[in-house]
Amino acid sequence: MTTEETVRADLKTRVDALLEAHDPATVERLDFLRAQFDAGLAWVHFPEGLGGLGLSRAHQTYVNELLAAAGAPDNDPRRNGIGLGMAAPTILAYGTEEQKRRFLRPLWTGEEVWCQLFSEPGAGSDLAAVATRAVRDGDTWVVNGQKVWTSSAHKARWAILLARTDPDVPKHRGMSYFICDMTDPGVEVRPLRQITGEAEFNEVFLSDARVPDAHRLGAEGEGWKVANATLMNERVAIGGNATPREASMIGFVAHTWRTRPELRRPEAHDQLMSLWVEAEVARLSGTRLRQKIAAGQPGPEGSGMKLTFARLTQQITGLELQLLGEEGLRYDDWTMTRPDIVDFTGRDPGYRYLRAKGNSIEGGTSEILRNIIAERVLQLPAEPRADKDIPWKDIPR
Amino acid sequence: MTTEETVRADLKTRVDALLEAHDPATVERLDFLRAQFDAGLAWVHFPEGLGGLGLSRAHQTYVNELLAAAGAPDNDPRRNGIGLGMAAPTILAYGTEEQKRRFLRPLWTGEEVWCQLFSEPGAGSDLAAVATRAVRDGDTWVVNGQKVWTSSAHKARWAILLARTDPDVPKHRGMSYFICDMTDPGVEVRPLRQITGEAEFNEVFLSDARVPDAHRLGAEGEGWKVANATLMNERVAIGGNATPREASMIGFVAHTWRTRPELRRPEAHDQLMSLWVEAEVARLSGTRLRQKIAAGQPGPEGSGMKLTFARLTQQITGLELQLLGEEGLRYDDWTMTRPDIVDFTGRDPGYRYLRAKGNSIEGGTSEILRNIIAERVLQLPAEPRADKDIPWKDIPR
Amino acid sequence: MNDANLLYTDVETALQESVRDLLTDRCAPEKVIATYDGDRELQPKLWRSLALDLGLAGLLVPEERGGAGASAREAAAVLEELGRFAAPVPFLTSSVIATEALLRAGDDALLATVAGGERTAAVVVPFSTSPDELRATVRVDGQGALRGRVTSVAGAVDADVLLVPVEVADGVELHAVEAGAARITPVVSLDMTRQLADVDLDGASSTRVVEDGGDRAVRAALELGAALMASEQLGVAQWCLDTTVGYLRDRTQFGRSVGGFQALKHRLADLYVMTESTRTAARYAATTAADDDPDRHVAALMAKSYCSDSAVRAAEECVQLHGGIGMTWEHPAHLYLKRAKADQVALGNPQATRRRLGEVVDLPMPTT
Amino acid sequence: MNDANLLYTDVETALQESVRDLLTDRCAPEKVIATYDGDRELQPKLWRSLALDLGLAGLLVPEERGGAGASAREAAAVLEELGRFAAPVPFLTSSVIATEALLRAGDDALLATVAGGERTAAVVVPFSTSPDELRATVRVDGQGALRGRVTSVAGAVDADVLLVPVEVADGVELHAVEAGAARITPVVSLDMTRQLADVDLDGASSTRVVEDGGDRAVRAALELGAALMASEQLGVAQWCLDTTVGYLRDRTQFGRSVGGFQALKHRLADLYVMTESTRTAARYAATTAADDDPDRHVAALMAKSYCSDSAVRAAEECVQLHGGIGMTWEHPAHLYLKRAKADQVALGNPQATRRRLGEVVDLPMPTT
Repeated sequence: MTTEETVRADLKTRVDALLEAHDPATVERLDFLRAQFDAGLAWVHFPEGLGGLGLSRAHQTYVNELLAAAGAPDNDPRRNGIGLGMAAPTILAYGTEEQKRRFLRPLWTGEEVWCQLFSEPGAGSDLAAVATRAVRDGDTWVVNGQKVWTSSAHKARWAILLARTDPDVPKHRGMSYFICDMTDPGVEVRPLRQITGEAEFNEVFLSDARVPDAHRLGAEGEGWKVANATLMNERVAIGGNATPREASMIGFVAHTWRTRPELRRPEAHDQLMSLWVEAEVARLSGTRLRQKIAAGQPGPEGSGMKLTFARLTQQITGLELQLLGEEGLRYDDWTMTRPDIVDFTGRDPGYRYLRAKGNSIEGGTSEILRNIIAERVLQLPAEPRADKDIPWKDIPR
Repeated sequence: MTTEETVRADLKTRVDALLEAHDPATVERLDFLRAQFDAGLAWVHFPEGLGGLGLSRAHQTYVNELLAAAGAPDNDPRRNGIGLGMAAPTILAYGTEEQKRRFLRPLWTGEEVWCQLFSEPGAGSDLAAVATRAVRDGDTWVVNGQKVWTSSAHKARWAILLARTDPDVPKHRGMSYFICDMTDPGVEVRPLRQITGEAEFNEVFLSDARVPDAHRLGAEGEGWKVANATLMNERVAIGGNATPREASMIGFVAHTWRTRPELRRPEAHDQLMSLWVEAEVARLSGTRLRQKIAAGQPGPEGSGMKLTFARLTQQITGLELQLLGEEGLRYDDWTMTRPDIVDFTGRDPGYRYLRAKGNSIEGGTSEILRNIIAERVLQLPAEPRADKDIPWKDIPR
Repeated sequence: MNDANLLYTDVETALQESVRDLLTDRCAPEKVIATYDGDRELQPKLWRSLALDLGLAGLLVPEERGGAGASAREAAAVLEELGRFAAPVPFLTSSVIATEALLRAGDDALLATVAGGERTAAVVVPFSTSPDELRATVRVDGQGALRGRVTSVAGAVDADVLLVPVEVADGVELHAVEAGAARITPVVSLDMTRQLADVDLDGASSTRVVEDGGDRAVRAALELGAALMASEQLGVAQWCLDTTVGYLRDRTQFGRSVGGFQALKHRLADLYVMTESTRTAARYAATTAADDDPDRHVAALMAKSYCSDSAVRAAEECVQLHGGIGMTWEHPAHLYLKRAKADQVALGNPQATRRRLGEVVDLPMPTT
Repeated sequence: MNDANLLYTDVETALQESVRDLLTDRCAPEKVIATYDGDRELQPKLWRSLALDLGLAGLLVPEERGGAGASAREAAAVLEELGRFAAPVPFLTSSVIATEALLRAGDDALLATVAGGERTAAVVVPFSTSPDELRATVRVDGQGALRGRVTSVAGAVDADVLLVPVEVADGVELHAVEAGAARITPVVSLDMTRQLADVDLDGASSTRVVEDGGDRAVRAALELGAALMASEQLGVAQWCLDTTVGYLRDRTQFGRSVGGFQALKHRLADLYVMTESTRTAARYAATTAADDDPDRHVAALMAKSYCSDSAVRAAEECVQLHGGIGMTWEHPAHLYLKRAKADQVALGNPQATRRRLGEVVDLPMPTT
């Protein structure tokens, strides 16, 4: 047998053992998930004892297939995207043994949902400008400040938190990274309503919130380094899977054009087709990017993909409203809701148009992405800046 | 009589006297022009004794009408645009009495054509970076350097020249402004061929060219101030006169569309009409700008007009080539020529397309114009720069 | 017309100032935002002040017919301010479009009540209708009552009287219907500051306002609406530019004013140039309409095309350049985005408008 | 096809390197610029090296028919390099378009001489012809000689043999004509690196290459030409991007590297993203052509549309961002501008191409 076959055989044995001991048909969902974690079959690329087996990430796909075939429950990863995608790898990389043991299991099972307390009203693109202060009081930190753009905050048990612990050193060096208890009385969550009417995100107000020093992740003053590791994991998520032609936003307009000939206008055709071509080229560029990664040539194209995706969704939804004419003047519902899961496409054309505006802001604005491409890919000089070497407290704000 | 009527009556008397003493039908052209200058009827807004009468600029139009009606020759102003538009007002503002008397009369009559030695290969948008050195040698200056983008250099008797006289002070303070004799043996003019095939401009190489200190315009070290006065006069020229609808570049495409139905394609119509609308809005914006100036509300819109003009000529000529299809693949002539007068439109569509590329570069690039609008109109902060307060010789190049 | 005055007269400037003062006072963004949650408390009082106190309801109506005797230029100046505040008032629908229809139709009695601000009127067509695509779908039944339903009508929610194009055997008549006689169902609209309504006219009794040429009157009204909406779009674009410039000048990131970053400066410079061009197009449409210049049709089509797209672009750049804050419900940017996008689609979208313009200026789209 | 390999194989990379080395050596920009002044000294030797020494003439021809047995992917890789140098050689016209016509027509004798590089061929249609708009205008007269004239033909200047679509009673035949038998008048062309010619065939004797379906063969040849010209356009765009980035990084103004000014950085970032998308479109067209994938027609249309416009944009930005120097004859930027603009118009302009694509993917333009 090849090594690969040996690994697969071993995984099969482990999965069979798990299924035998915990029949998905009868055992409680949460009990099954805990057992899966303890069997190292949660994320096999994590270390043994922490839900994994120290294998490569790709093997998890095989495990998932076996489990799905057996009717096993999954951990509903969309409900805890920040926890699984950002908090977990950061805890694994920077956490103490105690932190790993405490947090990773309930995170993975979804018993404890996580959120992220990074952005602030004054620290958007310039994340290193966070002003939320954490002041040491014995073996706890007292935290004050305001965070924004926090999804799932109202459901989260824990948050990863970036706060300023030393204002007397330059901005990048005076931050620390914490795990914050969202049930602390000093934490207040308010829904942050968007232009679509709904509140996907929250504002979080921290008023003398207390965080034990044992919940610090990484060394004091090393928060920027830890946060960057977190953000790297965010960017890895972009790219996604292969999708068929017209599976993206262009599919809605194409469907309208095909099924409603009364809305077709010759003067709109060239714009429709330009966007169709661009959407298809973008889709194929995703394929090419995945091929490059698979061939061991990872590149910086992810930033370019995101730029293109944002521009296209905006242009396409804008055209859609014009094509629809009268229907484009109507909207489905302005009622404020707090959706569990974001869906860019699930609602009506007006919603798609408005929601698409966020695509060029969230997860790195298009402007910041252009800077990144210019500086990292094209090796052009960085922006002149005056905030790098002077103490945080002396930077003009 | 109103003041205006009195002025007009007086001008009429003077013109009649000129015509009586110098019958255009019999007198030599140059003699007539010299007499016109001496009668103060050359540019009536100049002082008496220097070709003018100290009146307002608008009165010259009346004089020109009277002279044209009598069949008088004109000074063919297009042949000496730099002289009349830039050198003359600068000499008037900064010249000594002797300089004014020596240079203005033959300048106005066209006996002496002028050119401009400002731009250099390393000093394009950053004009204050001129590196051409002028070193004092008794009462003359010895000049060495290279100038570019000089129109009419091969026909010019004199040049206005910006050169560095003190490299030990910051860049804006170490330049002086001279009148350079283009027949000096140290001046070599080479045609500068453009992408259209022709050479509208020249390169000028200065090798120990000698300029008497008496030909310095303005104080030593004040060259930047004098040059800016010159450039202001260049910008005033933009705007021009009212033109009828479709008189600009869009007229060519519209004419093609109307007269050659076989080239019409529905898929090109929206782009054609978008450009038509933009061209017409730009034309009307010119009207509005002239109305503002007439109403005493001069604004910074000239920069915006130039930006729009450049973008539109480029887009329109680009569309024209596509509409023409096969014809768009042909060109009239690549032979190197040195045209007397620039004509953006006189040749074929390929020429128009290529020549239009210069519109966003010459007379201030579109990028510089955007900076100007952002900083002067919108009051946004200037670019950070490190070259303002250090000696010229220490600036990185 | 090369001699059309494209500047603002002192009278227009004074009028704008008085409108602006009133809106600054009574039309705070948070109240406008509240209209999206169904809170329409702001509107009636605000409209009464504008219509009666400032006398805007009858601005376009000659003095001898009960109005203020101003021209399309002054109405445009007012619309510019209304656009700048995304003000939720029926000036465009009642005092411009419905009023122009009544002026053309010649019903001076009804006109006088609308001009006096006592009654608010609306023309009952889908708001997306372009002047050259008007189709009357309402008919008169055997009993002399109306039959038909018109969807997505602007101004109907605020109207006391509805002006309905009615198809008859030999053309289109214009009928007046009391709002109470129709079933007016407000619609959840993309732009709630000009909320649309579906109007069901089945069984409604009506008065004939004009017998023959009702379509001509309504077309002229919609064309004037498009021509002057350009000034509203200018107001939207101007607010977006001013607000974005102010925000970026004040905001600091990376230790510098964000407004000092060159990529943003250049985009704002382009936005400024575009906004000034928008002003040209809007002023030209207003002036040629005021002068009944032969070029008014071309001017209206140009303005609808140019200003529709530029207002949307300004609003989209405004949201983008504000970053996250521009995506929030509390920040007023979304009011302008929604207004700009709805205006773009309303009264003929830009592409359809350019196609029509091609016919008018002898640059026709070829048949395929 | 989601599994089309869009990367470069090692073979393709090696091929590109050898082409690039040769062009670096023998195709200096100043020599290419000289072609605009009628100096065609460069071409014959350069083409001989590429065609014979590197064996590119028969790249697309199967080994058993006298060629190198490579696929459209390798030809695309070569074209990318030729685009990067704006190389004035007839690879596209002879080794792609004419060769594909001969492959489809089945004339193996003629094909072998072209594949071997002994003779250079050209299809006699205006270079602007899109595959779906082919019209044969040449006819056979009573004496069996050809009658007709075809203007703006690419590759004819370099050709030894001309492939002429000839209209006959029941269709289109493809005829071979010795270049010496036709009057070939070189045309002053926008892109002198692929100079066009007017071809007068009156009285020329010809050999019939294919009797029936000559139009199908030529259409397939033009489609492959468009699909692979996308890689040439990619090469153009890539040169423009690389050269501009390099220039701006090195140039200093206002005491700073010009490449550090954010407005320019952002434009270059956009250009980079666009160039990478151009690569995707070009590679996909080449791969589907190589695999004779059912999606090859869609891929060719997409590539022609996307890469045509992106190469022009890259070249225009290159000229603009170089400032004055980019406007000069001495700087090679203009070679790329002219090549990009001519390629855009050639083989079906982007708008016409998108209209055709709409028909293919069931998104038709409506009839008006």
